[in-house]
Amino acid sequence: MIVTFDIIILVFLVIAAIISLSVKDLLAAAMIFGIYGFLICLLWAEMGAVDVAFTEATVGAGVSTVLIVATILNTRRKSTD
Amino acid sequence: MKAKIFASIAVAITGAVLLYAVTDFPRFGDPRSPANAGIGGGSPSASLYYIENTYRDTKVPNLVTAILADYRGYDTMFETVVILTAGMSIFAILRVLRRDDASGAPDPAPASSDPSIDGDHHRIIVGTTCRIAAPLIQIFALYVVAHGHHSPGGGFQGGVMLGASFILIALSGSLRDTLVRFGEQQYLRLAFIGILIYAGFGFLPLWVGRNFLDYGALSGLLMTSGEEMARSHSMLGVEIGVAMTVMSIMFAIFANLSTRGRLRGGL
Amino acid sequence: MQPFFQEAVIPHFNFWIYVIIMMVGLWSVIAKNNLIKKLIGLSIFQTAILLLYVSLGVKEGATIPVLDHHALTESSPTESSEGPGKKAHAINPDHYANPLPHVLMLTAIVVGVATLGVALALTQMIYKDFGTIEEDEVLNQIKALHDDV
Amino acid sequence: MSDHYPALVLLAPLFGALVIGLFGLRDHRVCLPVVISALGVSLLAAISLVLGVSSGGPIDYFVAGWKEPIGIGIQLRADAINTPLLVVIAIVALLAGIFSIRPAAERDSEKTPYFYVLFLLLCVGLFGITITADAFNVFVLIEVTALSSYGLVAIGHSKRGKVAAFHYLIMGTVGASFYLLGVGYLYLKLGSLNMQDIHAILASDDALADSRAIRTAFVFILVGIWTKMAFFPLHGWLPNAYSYSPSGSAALLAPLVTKVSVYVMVRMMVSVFGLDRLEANVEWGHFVVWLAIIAIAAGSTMALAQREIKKMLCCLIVAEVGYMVGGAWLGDPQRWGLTGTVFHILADALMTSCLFLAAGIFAKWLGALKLEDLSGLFRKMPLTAAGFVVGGLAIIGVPPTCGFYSKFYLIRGCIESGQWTYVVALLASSLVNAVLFFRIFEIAYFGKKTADSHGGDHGQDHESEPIVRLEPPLHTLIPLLVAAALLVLLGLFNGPVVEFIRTGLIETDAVVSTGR
Repeated sequence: MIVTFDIIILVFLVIAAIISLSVKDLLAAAMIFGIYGFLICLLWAEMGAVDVAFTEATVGAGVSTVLIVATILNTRRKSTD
Repeated sequence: MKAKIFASIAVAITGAVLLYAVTDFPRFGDPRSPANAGIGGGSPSASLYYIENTYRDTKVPNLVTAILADYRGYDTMFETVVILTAGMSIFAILRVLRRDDASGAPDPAPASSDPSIDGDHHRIIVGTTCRIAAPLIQIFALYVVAHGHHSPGGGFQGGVMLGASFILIALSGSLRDTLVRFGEQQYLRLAFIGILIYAGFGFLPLWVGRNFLDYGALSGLLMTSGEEMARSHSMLGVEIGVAMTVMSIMFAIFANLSTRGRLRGGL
Repeated sequence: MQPFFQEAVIPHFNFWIYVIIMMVGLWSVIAKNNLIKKLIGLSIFQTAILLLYVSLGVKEGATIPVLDHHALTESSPTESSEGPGKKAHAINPDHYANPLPHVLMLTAIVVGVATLGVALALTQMIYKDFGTIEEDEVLNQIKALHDDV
Repeated sequence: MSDHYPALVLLAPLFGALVIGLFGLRDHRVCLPVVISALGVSLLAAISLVLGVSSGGPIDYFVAGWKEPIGIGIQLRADAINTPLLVVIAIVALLAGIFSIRPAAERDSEKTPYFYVLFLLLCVGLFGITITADAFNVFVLIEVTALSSYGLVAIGHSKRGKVAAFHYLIMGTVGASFYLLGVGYLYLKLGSLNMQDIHAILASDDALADSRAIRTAFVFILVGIWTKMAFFPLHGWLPNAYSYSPSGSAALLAPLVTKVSVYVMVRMMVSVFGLDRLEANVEWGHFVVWLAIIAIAAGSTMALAQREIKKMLCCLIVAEVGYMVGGAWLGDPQRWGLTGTVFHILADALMTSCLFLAAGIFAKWLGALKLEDLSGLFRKMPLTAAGFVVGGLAIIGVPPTCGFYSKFYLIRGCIESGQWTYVVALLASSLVNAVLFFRIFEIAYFGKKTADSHGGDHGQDHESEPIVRLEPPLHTLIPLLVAAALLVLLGLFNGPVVEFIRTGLIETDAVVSTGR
């Protein structure tokens, strides 16, 4: 565990979460959600939870984003909020 | 607007309660905190027991794999069942079976289809690259499943990667070609067989009078040198079951979501 | 303010951030109108709980919870001759992160993606039936449906 | 095999689901025999557990044999509180399974196997939640239950069912996450996930048990479980989710899912936090009982306003959840309130099952969705009507049925703890139930087809409308009649059941409180 690294990632994490929830373009929101997933994966790795990081990288950042994108392409891309 | 005010109030209350509790927490990173070292006195905490005795009990150096597949294997079995349940739920909700197709009202067309993204000339490069990458991903995924005892990895990670390799092929080329090779009947069957492997490994010890999931009882069947090695080998078997289910369901979820349950066309 | 930070915030930094992320997620689950936005909020809400669990398993100066092969090979002879009591001293628990929260969170991640998949399937069906994924429009249509009957 | 009943109870439906998945997805005829045999095995195992517990006390089962030190493996525990519930779950699921063989997915029968796979997985989850003694395991199984119920709610073609399922999903996930958060706080302060272990630590250390983190943990676990059981301010998802789901799903979900959540709350109170601890904080108990009174009032009021049968029954569930939560928190020293709650869980599961089976028959064979559509029910379907009447009488609380006795024990608990407002709420709500159901009975018995034909019901019968017997086929009728018969039987034999539960409760409390 490296404290500075920890704090930097945590701050980015909050920023990524807020941006992904506030952009109006859903595809962009999904992509930033993917970034959020990768950041949190880094955070797990940094905290020593390598197995969780591995799972997060494949599930959280990979498959979740693909599923959201698949749904957006089948519905609509614009959001009112 | 009403929802926003309500949300702000709910969030404020919840956050206040959570922060009220946070000040009572042990220091971040404290090796002597109750979660890490137990409450002191009485029996040792589970966490310490795992770190000290896992290798003796199971001969598996990766503690997470050992706990996941053996000590708390019951949880993991239901975790796999959760995946299966999700797959079945998505089928129940989304899958369009045969004759319904014509009778239903026409769908509203996806509003976001953007013709400029499409274009076959992109597909050649992307498709070829993905076709080359897919087998490598699959080999690595198998390695992750098999090597989960000694390094990070295991059934879930490997299974998701295997599923992702099929998703990649489907994304780069066409879903139809992927479904020809890995069809609906096959992946559904694999998903159920995966859980059957897990539950089967759990069920076998019952015949020799041991408890459910007690892999130590399988040392005779697996012809291993002792109960520890039987646990180690059974964990591998269990992880393979998990990987099969996770792979199939991940691909099934993608295939259904990307085609609105029709398994035709694709993104 | 200074002592408050030193006593309440700095030692629990991860926990403060987890509360913030969780509240961001919860707020958007309740307040957002778009169904997919709600689901992204829900996923963020769930990862905040993972952050809590993983944070409480961290030990200062500890490594990942995979046992060191050298330590194991050196200690294995003593184990066979002198029994498990001796072995307990060969591995120092302070050197390895607490593996139990990691195991629990692997389960929670998988549960999260399963829930997300089902929710996205429902979203597609709602779009098919109502032609929109904005919650207020869906509710208005339902109201109109109800008034007709 | 006899030692393995705690595991067999839920393994049987799991293997059943796998068999349907492997052999039954193309062939519907496999489904029903598999469902019946799987749940039959569960029922037998559950009955054996009841017998075992009544003769030899609680049965512990250590999965994978990890017994010592406590808490490294996962423990299953069958005791007097959960074994009767296991039996009731098996019975209700069996009835719903037989009932839904055709209505399962009316319009596309290709989905029937998927329905049954989800059905059995839901049963696995419910059995698992009931029998486990590990706080985290409860979360995993709650999610198995939840994900299968989202599928079961949305499997039909109702447009509103999809929206209802989406709301259910959001609420359910937030509720389960709150539960997980609470368990995380417990783990953080105590380092254990095993319920007995947690209880022993809390009982031995008062300062720790009163610390802020533990209190917060308890609050979050409660709020999470309340969301799952649709306790009043958090009930929003329930009425739509259950009334727009297919009849077969509703007959399984409505009786069981909320009741099992109530059971989780009771389990948390009895075997995790300990009743003494709760009694030490009397003001919490009073607060929750007041919430329960509000829930009962709100549920009854909403039920009065409904014109649709299923919606009305759903609102009654909200009121019934209020009974159970209130009863559990009465805190009388003789444990009558808690006993009444546990007994009411059983009784209410059967009552709701009976009523929803009847509502399913009305919807399927009469096309009746509103109260007015039931006119002439007694002439068209005398047997179905009889079953429905028994269910209605039970929920009102008329003596030979079990509804009367559960309310009797709840009220006894109130009197001993002096919570008179709760007694008033209980009685007023019973009165509302009576009004509701006698209104339905009136419509069903004297119901007139047209509003202006006053007088001469008999004349109308003979002249304008020939009596058509529309009694539904046996596979739907039998479950209803069995449920009705069980309501009466459970009422007649309430004595031993209540005694079994109450001694179990007092023993659990006494054994665990003496420390580790």
